[in-house]
Formats: sequence, C-alpha cells, structure tokens
Amino acid sequence: DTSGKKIALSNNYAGNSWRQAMLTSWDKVTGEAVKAGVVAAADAFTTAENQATEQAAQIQNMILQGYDAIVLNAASPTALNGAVKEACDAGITVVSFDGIVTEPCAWRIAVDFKEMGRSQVEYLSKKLPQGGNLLEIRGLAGVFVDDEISAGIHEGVKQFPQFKIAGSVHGDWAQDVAQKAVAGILPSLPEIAGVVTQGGDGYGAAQAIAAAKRPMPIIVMGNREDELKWWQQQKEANGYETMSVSIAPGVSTLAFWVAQQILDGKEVKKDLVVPFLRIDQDNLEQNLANTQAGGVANVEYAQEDAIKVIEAAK
Amino acid sequence: MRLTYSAEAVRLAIPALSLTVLLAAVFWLQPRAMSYVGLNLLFNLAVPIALATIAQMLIMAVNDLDLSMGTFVSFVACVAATFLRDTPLLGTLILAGVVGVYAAIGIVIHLRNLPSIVVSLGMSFVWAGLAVLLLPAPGGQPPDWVRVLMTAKPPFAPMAIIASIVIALVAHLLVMRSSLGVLIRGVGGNERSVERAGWSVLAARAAAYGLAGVFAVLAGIALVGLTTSADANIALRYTLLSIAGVILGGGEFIGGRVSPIGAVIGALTLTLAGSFLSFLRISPDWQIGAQGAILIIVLALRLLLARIEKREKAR
Amino acid sequence: MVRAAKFPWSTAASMTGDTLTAIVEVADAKVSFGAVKALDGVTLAIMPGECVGVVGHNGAGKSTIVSVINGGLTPHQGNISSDGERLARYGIGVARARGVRCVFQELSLCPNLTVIENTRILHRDLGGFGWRKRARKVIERSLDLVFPGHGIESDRSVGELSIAERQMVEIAMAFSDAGVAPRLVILDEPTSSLDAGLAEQMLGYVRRFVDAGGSVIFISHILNEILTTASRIVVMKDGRIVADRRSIDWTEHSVVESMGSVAKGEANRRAVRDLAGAPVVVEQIGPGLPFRAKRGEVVGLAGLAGHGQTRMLMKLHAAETSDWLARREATVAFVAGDRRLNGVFELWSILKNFSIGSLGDLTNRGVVDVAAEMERATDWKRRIDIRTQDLANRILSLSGGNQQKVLFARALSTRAPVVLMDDPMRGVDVGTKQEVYEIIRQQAASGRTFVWYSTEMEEVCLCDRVYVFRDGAIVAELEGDAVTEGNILAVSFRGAAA
Amino acid sequence: MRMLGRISRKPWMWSWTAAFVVWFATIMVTGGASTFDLSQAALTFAAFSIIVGIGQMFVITLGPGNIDLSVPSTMTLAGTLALKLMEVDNAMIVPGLVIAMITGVGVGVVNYALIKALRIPPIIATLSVSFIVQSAAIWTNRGLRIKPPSFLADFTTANTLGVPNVAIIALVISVFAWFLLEKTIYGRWISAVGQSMPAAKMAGIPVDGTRFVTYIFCAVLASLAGYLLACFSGGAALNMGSEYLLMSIAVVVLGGTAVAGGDSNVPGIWGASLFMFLVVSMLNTYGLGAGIRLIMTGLIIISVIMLAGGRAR
Ligand SMILES: Nc1ncnc2c1ncn2[C@@H]1O[C@H](COP(=O)(O)OP(=O)(O)OP(=O)(O)O)[C@@H](O)[C@H]1O
Ligand SMILES: Nc1ncnc2c1ncn2[C@@H]1O[C@H](COP(=O)(O)OP(=O)(O)OP(=O)(O)O)[C@@H](O)[C@H]1O
Ligand SMILES: [Mg+2]
Ligand SMILES: [Mg+2]
Repeated sequence: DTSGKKIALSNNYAGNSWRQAMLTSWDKVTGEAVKAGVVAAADAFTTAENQATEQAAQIQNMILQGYDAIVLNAASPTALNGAVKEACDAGITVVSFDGIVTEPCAWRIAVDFKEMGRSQVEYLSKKLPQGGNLLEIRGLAGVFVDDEISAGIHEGVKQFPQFKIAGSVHGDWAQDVAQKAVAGILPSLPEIAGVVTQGGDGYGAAQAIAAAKRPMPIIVMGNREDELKWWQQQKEANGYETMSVSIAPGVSTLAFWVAQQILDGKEVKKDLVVPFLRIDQDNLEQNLANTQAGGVANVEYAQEDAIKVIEAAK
Repeated sequence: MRLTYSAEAVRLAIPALSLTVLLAAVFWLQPRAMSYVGLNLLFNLAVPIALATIAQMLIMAVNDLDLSMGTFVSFVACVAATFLRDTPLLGTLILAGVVGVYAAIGIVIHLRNLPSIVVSLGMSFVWAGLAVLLLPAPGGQPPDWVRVLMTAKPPFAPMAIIASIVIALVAHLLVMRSSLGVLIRGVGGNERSVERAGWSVLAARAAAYGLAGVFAVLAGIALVGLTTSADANIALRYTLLSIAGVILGGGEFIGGRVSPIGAVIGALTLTLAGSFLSFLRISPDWQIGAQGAILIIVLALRLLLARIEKREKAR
Repeated sequence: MVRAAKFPWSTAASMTGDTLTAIVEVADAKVSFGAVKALDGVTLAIMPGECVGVVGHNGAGKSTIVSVINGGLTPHQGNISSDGERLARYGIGVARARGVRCVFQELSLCPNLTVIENTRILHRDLGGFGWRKRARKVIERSLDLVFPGHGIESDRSVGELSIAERQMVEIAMAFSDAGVAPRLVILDEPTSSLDAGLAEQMLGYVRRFVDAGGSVIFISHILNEILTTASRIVVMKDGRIVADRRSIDWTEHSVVESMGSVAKGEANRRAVRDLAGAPVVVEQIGPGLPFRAKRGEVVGLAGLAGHGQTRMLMKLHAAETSDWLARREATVAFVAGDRRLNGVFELWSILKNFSIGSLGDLTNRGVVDVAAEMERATDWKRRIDIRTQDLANRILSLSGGNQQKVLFARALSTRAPVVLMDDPMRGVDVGTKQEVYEIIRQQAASGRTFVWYSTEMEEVCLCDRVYVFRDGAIVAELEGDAVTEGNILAVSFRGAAA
Repeated sequence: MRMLGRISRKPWMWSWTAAFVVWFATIMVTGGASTFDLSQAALTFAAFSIIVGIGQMFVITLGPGNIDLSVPSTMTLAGTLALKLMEVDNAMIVPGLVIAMITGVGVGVVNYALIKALRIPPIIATLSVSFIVQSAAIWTNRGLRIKPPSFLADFTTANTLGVPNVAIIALVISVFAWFLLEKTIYGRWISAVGQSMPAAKMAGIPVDGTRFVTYIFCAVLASLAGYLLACFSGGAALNMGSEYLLMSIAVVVLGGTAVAGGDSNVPGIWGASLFMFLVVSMLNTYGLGAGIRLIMTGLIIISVIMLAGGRAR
C-alpha cells in the first residue's frame, strides 16, 4: 500500500516542447493517481537554469521535504551522484529516467541512446544501399545525451561504410539553432544523401535545405509535431520517405509507476530499458493524429505497463 | 577584533539580517531542516558558490567585473575531475598556470586600460572551449582527498557550516586584515593615492586577479568534490550568482567597498533562497520567475535598510 | 631628551653647522598642460628649519610646484637637487625616502579604508606581522601630538569621518614617523576645512616642528595663517614667483597687493544701472542671506574657492530643468568651470559640443537641421574667436581656453533668460575675455540675467551686485560702488582673521 | 593612400575585415562555388543578430554598466504571445505585431523602473526581469510550437531580388537606427548621456527620459526580432532567444561601439553579425569541433578589443 507515500519529480529544464510535454503527462497521470488515492502526493519541481548544481540542491531540498521517492530527469549522469547518494542514505527511492544517473543505489529507466543513433544509419542503409554523404546534427556540446547519440551514429557509419559524414554541426536540439547551423555549412557541402539528427532539429534542417534549393535528402525526424506534419505534407506531395525516432516524453509517467511499485515493496531490477518511440511511413498519420499541435508524439504509461516492464526485465 | 559601531559592522548587519529572516522562514516551512543533516543539505552547495563569490569580490574590489567566472569554474572542475586525479602533478601545474593567466589578464586590462567586462566576456568563450575539449561529455572523478574533504562529517557542526566559516575567516584575514588586502581595496577606493604613496597599481591589480584565480580554482575543486563529476556547463550560473552574492553581501560595484564575510553570507542567502522557493511549492511555470522576484525583493530590502541607516546617521 | 627623540635629525642638522644645504631645490622648472603654462620657470629652495608660505591666485601654479617637489610630476624643463646632490631620476619613491611628505589639496585618502589602513598605504615599510598594531601606534601618536584631544578612532573608515576629521588625519599622517622621519612636509591648503581652534593646534605644531629643524611648505589662502606661521613668503602668479621675502617684511596688505590682479581700467567698469524696478527671475533661499537675481542683472558670486558657490549654481540649475522631459523653452543655461566633469563631451566634435545646448532651436520635428547648426556655430566661432581650422575637429584638439570658449558659446547661444556661469573664464586669454565681457554687457542690457561665479577679482568687479560666500552660505551682499576688491577680500578673509 | 589610412581608423573596419577574411576562407573550400549560397545564408541569419544588436547598442551607448540581459526572454515571450494570438491566421498579422511591440514596451518599462526606483544595477535588474519574463512565456502556452500564419512564414523565408527579406528588414531598421543616432536630437542625447551624465544634465538634457526611452527601444527591437525569428523558424520555442544573450553583446563590442559608452556604430554591427555567423560556418566547414570554435571566438573578441578599443595609460 502506497497511499501515504509522497513522490517528487526533479526536472532540470523546461525550456522546450519535449520537456513541457513531459511535465504535462506527469501532471495528468499523477493527478489521477493522487485522486484515486494510489499515492499521497506527486509534485513536480523544475530548476530555473539547466544546471547540475541547481538540481543537486533541489534533490537535497526534496530529502528535507520528506519525500519517499524522487523521480529524476538528470542534468548530468554523474554530477548528481553525490546528491543521489545522500537521498538513498536517507532511505529515499530514486528512479532516474531519460537523463539517467550512474549512482548504483538509483534505479535507471534508460533509453539506449547509442542504439538510437546507430539505428538511424541502419535505416538509411536500407533506403540508400549505395550509401552517400551524411550531415550530422548534434545537440548541445558537453552534454551526455549528445555524446551518446553521436557515438551511436559514428558506430553506425563504421558498420555501414558506404556512408560518410561530410559535415557535423551543433543544433542544440532547437529548430532555429539547427536551421542556422545547417544553412551555414550547407553551401560548402557536396550532395547530401541523408541527415542524421538527435531530435528537435529535423524541421530546422529541412527548412534550411529547402531555402538553399537543394534536393531534399532523407532527414531522420525526432517526433515533434512540426516535423511529422512537414513529413506528411512531403509524403502527400512527392512520396517522401523517412522515419522518426525519439524518446516519448510520457516516460516520466513510467518512472512514476516504477517508483510506486518499488515503494509498494516490489522487487525491481536496477536497470530497466524502455524502447524509444519510433514512427515509420505507415504509422505516421496515426501518430500525427494523436499528437497535440506544437507538441511531441507521446505515449503515457499506466500502472500495468510498468508492471509489464518490470516483469520483462526479470 | 573590536566591532564598534563602524561602517563595516553596519554593512554586515543587513545581509546577516536577511539571511536570518530567510533561515527562520525555511525552518518554519520545513522544521526538518533544523538539524545537523538538514543544515548540511541546505548549505553544502553554497560552499563552491561562496568561494566563487569571494573571487568575484576580489575583482570587484579593484573596480572591475569578471563575466567569465562561471565558465572558469566549470573549466577548473573539468581539470580537477581529470588531470588532478589521474596525474596530480600535471593537474596542479595546469591550475597554477591558469591562476597565472588570471593575473596576466589583470595586467593586460591595466596596461591597455581595457574594459574588464569585454575582456572577461572573451575569456568566458575561451574557458568554455577548453572545458569542452577536456570533457566533451560529463564525466571524470574528483581526487579522493577532495571527496573525503567535502563529505566529511565533523562533530558539532556540519561540514557546510564549518567550511563557510573557514572561507569567510580566511578571506576576511586576507582581504580585510593583510597588507595586500589593504592595498587591493585601496586601489578600488582611490587609485591615485595608492600610486602617490609609491605602490605599483599594476602589481596590486595583478595580485587581485591572481588571488581571484586562486579562489575560483578552489571553487571548482570544491564543486567536483560535491558533485563527484564535472562537465563543461556545470557552473555557468556562477557568474551572475557571484555578482549577486557580492552585492547582497553589502559590496559595491565601485569604490573598493567589499566585505568578505558579507559575500559569504550573500552566497548562503542565495542558496537558501532557492530552497525557500522550492519549499513554497510554487507552480512549476512560475518557479523560474520566482527566482527573479526574490532577487529583486532582497535587493530592494537592501536599499530600504540602507536608507534607514542613512537617516539614522543624519540624526 | 624627549625632543631629540621626536625629531631625530635635529642633531644631524646642527652637526653640519652653518653650511646648510637645501632639502629640496627646484631650479627653473617649467610645466605646461597643453597651452596652459602651469609653471613658467620657477626656482625654489627649501632649507632645513624653515617654513615657506606660498600664496597666489587660483591657478597660479602652487599645486603644480608641490607636485614637482613631491616627485609626482616631472617638470618638462629644469632640475631638482636634494641635500646638495643633483637628482636625475627624481620620483615619488626618491622623494619619500628623503623624508618629503605631502598633504594634498584634494582628499587623497582612500575613503573605503580605515585610518589605520590608510596609514599602512602611506608607509610602505610598515608591513609584516602585526602591522595593524604598529600603524595604529604611529598614527595615534601623531594625531595626539598634532591635535591633542582629537577624539578620532583610528579604526573607523575614512569615508565616515567628517571633512575636518579627514583633514586632521591627512595632516597627522604627513607628520607621522614610521621608519623614515619626515623632513619636509608640504601642506597644500591644509586648514581649508578646519575650524579656528584646530587650525591653531596645527599651526602650533608646525612651528614646533620647524623649530626642531624640520621644513614645511605651507600653502593657504588665509593670509593671517601664513603671516603668523611662515618664516618666508613666496608669492606666485601665472606660473612664476613674483616675490620672495622674509615674512617679517610682509603685511597682509602688501601680500594682497602683490597677488592681486592688474589694476583694472575704468573702461571695464560698467555703468551703474537702476534695476530696482526689474522683476526677480531667480531666487533661492538657503543658509545665510537669500539669493535673488533680477531681470537684466549680472550677479556675482565671490569668496574663496570651494565655499559653496558651485553648489548654489547647481541648485539653481536643478530647480529649472527636468530629468524626464525636455523643456520646450529652456529657462537656464549653464557654463561649466570644471570642464572635464560637467562640461565637454570628449568624444564629440567642436560643432556638436557647441550645439547641444541649443539643439531645441536647431531641430525640426526632432531632426537636427545641420545647415542651421553649422551656420550658428560658424557665427559664434567668429564672434568669440575659437581657434580651429575645422569645427568638425574633436573638442579635445582645442587648448583648454578654447574649449572653455566653446562651452561659453554653448550657453550664450541659447535663448534662456538666465545664464549660470561657474568660473567660466579659466584659461581664456585676455583679449577674448574682453570680448566676452562685452557680449555679457550687451545681453544683460537687453534683459538677460547672468549669475557669475568667478575666482578672478576683475570679473567679480564687473557685476552689478555680488554675493560673498563663506562656509557654504552667503555672508555678505555688495552692490554698486561697494563691489571692490578690498571689500570682497575683507569679507572673504573675515572668518579666518577673527 | 590617405584615404586608406583614414578608413583603417574607423572602428567598424575591424569587424568588416574579419567578416571578409572568414567569408573568403569559407568559400575557398569549395573553390568559390558556394559564394552565393553562403552570402545569402549569412545575410539571413545575421539579420536577427543585427536587429537585437542594434537595441543592445543603444543601451550600451548609455554608458558604463548599462546592459540589457532580458533580451532573450523578451524575444521568447514576444514570439510566443504573437503566434498564439495570430493562430495561423493571416488576418491577424498586424494585431500579432502590435502585441509583440506591447510586450517589448512592457519589459522596457519594468527594466527601467527597477533600475531607477530601486537603484539596482542594470545588469542585475534586467537579469531578474528576464527570469520573470521567461516564466511568463512558459505560462502562456507551455512551449507548444504554434505555426506562424502562412503569409508571414513565406515572407520571412523568401528573397527579394536575391536578398533575403529579413535582411531587408534589418537594413531598414539599421537605416532608421542610424538616422536616429546621427540625425536626430534623441541620438545626440543618448551619446551625450553615455559620455558624461553630469555634463549631459548640465547641458539641459532630460537624462532619465532619454535612458527610459532607450531601454524601451531595446526591448521593442528584441520583441520584433522574436516575432520575426518565430515566423522564420516555424514557431516560437521557449529557448529560441538564449543564443542572443551573448551574441547581442558580442556584435556590439566587435562592431566598434565603445563599451565605455557614448559612441555607437551601426555599420560595425553588420560586420560583426556577419562575422559571428561566418566564423561558425567556417569552423564547421573545416570540421573543427565546438571546443576550438569557442576558443577562437573568445580570442578574436579579445584581439579586436585590444586592437580597436585599448588606449595606453
Ligand atoms: N587631467 C586633466 N586633464 C586636463 N585638464 C585637467 C586635468 N585635471 C585638471 N584639469 C583642469 O585643471 C583645472 C583644475 O586645476 P586645479 O585642480 O588646480 O583647480 P584650480 O585651478 O585650483 O581651480 P579651483 O579654483 O576650482 O580650485 C580645471 O580646469 C580642470 O579642468
Ligand atoms: N593635470 C592638469 N592638466 C591640465 N591643466 C592643469 C593640470 N593641473 C593643473 N593644471 C592647470 O595648471 C594651472 C596651475 O594649476 P595649480 O593647480 O598649480 O594652481 P594653484 O596655484 O594650486 O591654484 P589653487 O590656488 O586654486 O589651488 C591651472 O591653470 C590649472 O588649470
Ligand atoms: Mg584648486
Ligand atoms: Mg592648488
């Protein structure tokens, strides 16, 4: 019975649509759970700036506030270990997701970011067996997810040597930054066959390429509504084909249920894996219909889903 | 130390008062904080901020401003989490070298009469670049002694409190009591008279920058000790935090009027303000805005208290 | 003997017997700042055991010679010797090592530091562990000696002290001994903020110090002090020494005479006009007598420099202008005396510096009419002879006097009915002065009011009415024929003489 | 020869020279084939920095210590509010623009109110305001990316005679700013205030009024840039302004405007904005990483300020 337990969400950033969707999902699912008396409270906290130090302070405050579990999307996989350890020592269950932490006492609901990068190249190798030049759009320099996805992409290129990365820019996971960076490098690039991305940057790349009046390469999308919509328009106009992959913001709700299950005394393995959410040519329309205008394609989880994931890991 | 009715004491009274009020509010909202563990949790992340604030204060003591503090502390954290652990000798050399760079920046600013804001803005890009080169992704580990030091559990008072007191005392001795400190503040107060007494203002400014470099290096090391790893963006907000900390602590942008004890109190106040806000449970939408509001409120309070003080004096 | 311990060099000085050599000797020193010749060939030797009084009009070069002796300023020509040896590289360090100390005219302490800390700054070799204790001893001993019963706590910061207390600390600091004993102490207007009792304490100490073989250079506008304290009096005028005699050979009258300006021609004297019926256009009530100026009147503000004249002008200005909205019709214009602080815009051309005051007239819906601007500037360039090839040149390319003319033109070219002038003729040459006087006379006749602070007696005597300032308040009002140099000096010095 | 010497003394020369060198180095990679595309891209993206930079320049001209850190959040809030109001409807373009402008005016008023009434240093006052404005942006639509009206989307991404429309807008604003600075009484006033506040006061200039209007002008330009950028990039994002914080300061400084105030420089902003875009393109083209890119940017800023801004004591 967890009806007396309090769970907190520690979030390090709220400045993009993915994070906002994540917070909205959390609100919706946990609100119902609290109303139903499953848990006593499920509060969300966001730091003002995207900084590990600020989040560490936030976690320390949560310890003081007496939460029983902390669900955590971390600014850094390692820089919060000190604070997480303190939480564990205080008897608090810590479940990290998306931005996971390496501290052994915490649970991790991980997405295989490396695989996310590699699979993009694999997909391209099927579409473009003869290979070609790739443009890589990276995220924010110095951040863990950026490094992981990029490493996966480079692994993929090694696996499919017919591809070559002709250029690489930092788009900071933002459409406008990506648009600017791509427009800057594009004039000096040879013909591009595919664009590998990290999410939140595909539409910007498409706009920059369209503005330069170049043939549209296969741009791997990142599940944002504007990206999917553009893809759908291109599909209707000229049969454009690509795929879209990202982590679903609703994974915060999975983390919530996992935390609840742990508090309930269930035995849960420390490392759980959630599949990333992939959209393909055939399920595009269906996903687009379920996605809020201006938002991100999403999946929210229920208690049974969490139990299933936990069972599967055993 | 005779603390008579002096400007210094009054200057300290205001920040100390706001810290006390805030602390009382936090204790009222969250009685659990009133304990050894609680105090440590509330304040341990204030330790590196306090060190960075002292560094910024040294620069402000000579009427300059350092916009590269945050990126520099991040860079030091990256060095501390890599070289200082793996090859302590090389790590120490690098850190000594960057302290030298800081002193050199002071010299260049003085000789060419450059605006410190722009030079340090440029340097912030340089430090950020070096940090990204060093640690393209978060990682590294602090040397064991740093970790041991930062997580020590001394009797009577938690480490965070003891460290803050030690920092305040050391900085006070250095800046307020030593000859060098007097010289540095003298440059801020009246550069001409220092020059007329036969001192080299250049050397004084270089010393201020060098010392600031030392404190910023300590801030980076302490930070890694708490977080257990580093990344290139880890301390970006320290730039503005440190400036706000100095101002909250009764320091001024020009005139060499600074207070190390006040600066440490200012750093603690800022840290506590964050906790206070999260205990208030503001809606997530407005959590960021509340930080701006609390900055404004505390600074407005400062103005109010200063006005009252002035009126008292005029009497 | 106590005395020998206090003034350790006194024995050494007497041992050398009659062959006394100058502690510092400046020979034929010339210093110029741009076009201003601050020192124009000054020779001055200071012997042990003498107090040299230096008097002269504002800007005569007194502070400049002090800077030369102090080592802070290297003369562009001339040489300096000390104790009989010629010093090629004379500087602050050398001067201090030889026991030269200085109390500067303007505050030269760090306001953010305590008295003890300021002592530390001044005495370079006071350092080492426990310096605070030593510095406290040094400054407190000196304060006790010079100003017995002073009541200044040496761990208060200087910024909190009153002006008089600061001045006391500066003086005590100069006489303090922390290793290198003071031999020559330069006092540049040290008593300007001290009351009579404190001033007498200081003068008494100076006499004792000199009696014991020390030397003092003493600059003051309060002649009484100079006459009773100095052993020799030097009068400076326009960068030269014009008289140098033992003080018993001087009287207050002869000093004033020798530093006074050239006797003015009667032509400069303006006809007495009857302004009794003219309306009052500005008014200010403060401590002392009330201030009033009538339409078409030229009101002079006189008295010694720094006794509140500038502050009064600022107040009059602030009352008539707004910080938020531009007035359609400006009611006052201002001519700055302190050009650097509140006069010139250094990055701008002469043209823009001139026109900023009257831009309201030169704009059409906010857009500056460049042709009209140029026309007016050219006109004024001719009228008061601004010496430049091109009005587009930077203002700083002009000599100080010409910069001042630009500021003058800025104010006179407006349509404001009242012009406030803060000693506006600094560095302006004689010919131009006459032209400006003529313009002022004409404009006053046509109804413009001038409030004119001047340190030059000649100018003050041109005014219809004069207010004399002392200690921030108006202490006397002179009108018509009563406006004479003698009367003004008498009122100005009255406080000190009493 | 004399002419050359005279030009080299113009403060904007440094940024233009730097921009040209970098442009040349980049097009050389493709042997000149990319000249047109690169120039067009540079003009497009520099346009946003120019608009924001001009506002920041006006504030910096007010003298030491004056700086507006609320620019990024103002951009975000203005873009968000405008797109939300327009709701992809072409008929609402003008009201959208008006709401963006009102946002700017509001932020400017609050900024100066804090600076003046509470005597908070501008750097801290505008930072505090930026937090509040950012919260307001989050609160209004929680980061949803609403598409711009189709006319605006097409207009901001299109070219006229090969020149990007946004660059034309930036040009118009630049000419207007240049006109304000060089030809009007207001321009004289801000320059005077920046050189010396006491002197400006004594010359009868309404100092507070001038500063107040300038802070508003800066915020309004930031709002306009936010409005355009949101339309150009297909929707307002919560983080869309963050890039422009350091950028707006850097282009002003590199452009030759005196940090000590009083001297502003519109052409320099163009050179510096083009340079800031091109240097990233060049380093990307040469395959250099983020680290090197940052270091080079920093070193270039310091070199330019040493060459152009320093004066020996
Ligand atoms: N560094 C400087 N560069 C140029 N001019 C200066 C400088 N310092 C002072 N001046 C000018 O010198 C004059 C001030 O000299 P000083 O301080 O001796 O005043 P003064 O002649 O004694 O006048 P007052 O009667 O106000 O005391 C002013 O006109 C000032 O503008
Ligand atoms: N740094 C400077 N730059 C330019 N001019 C200067 C500077 N210092 C002094 N002057 C000028 O040199 C002249 C001599 O100034 P000085 O300060 O020696 O006068 P003074 O005799 O001390 O006057 P006062 O009685 O007002 O103190 C003045 O005309 C002054 O304006
Ligand atoms: Mg003077
Ligand atoms: Mg003088």
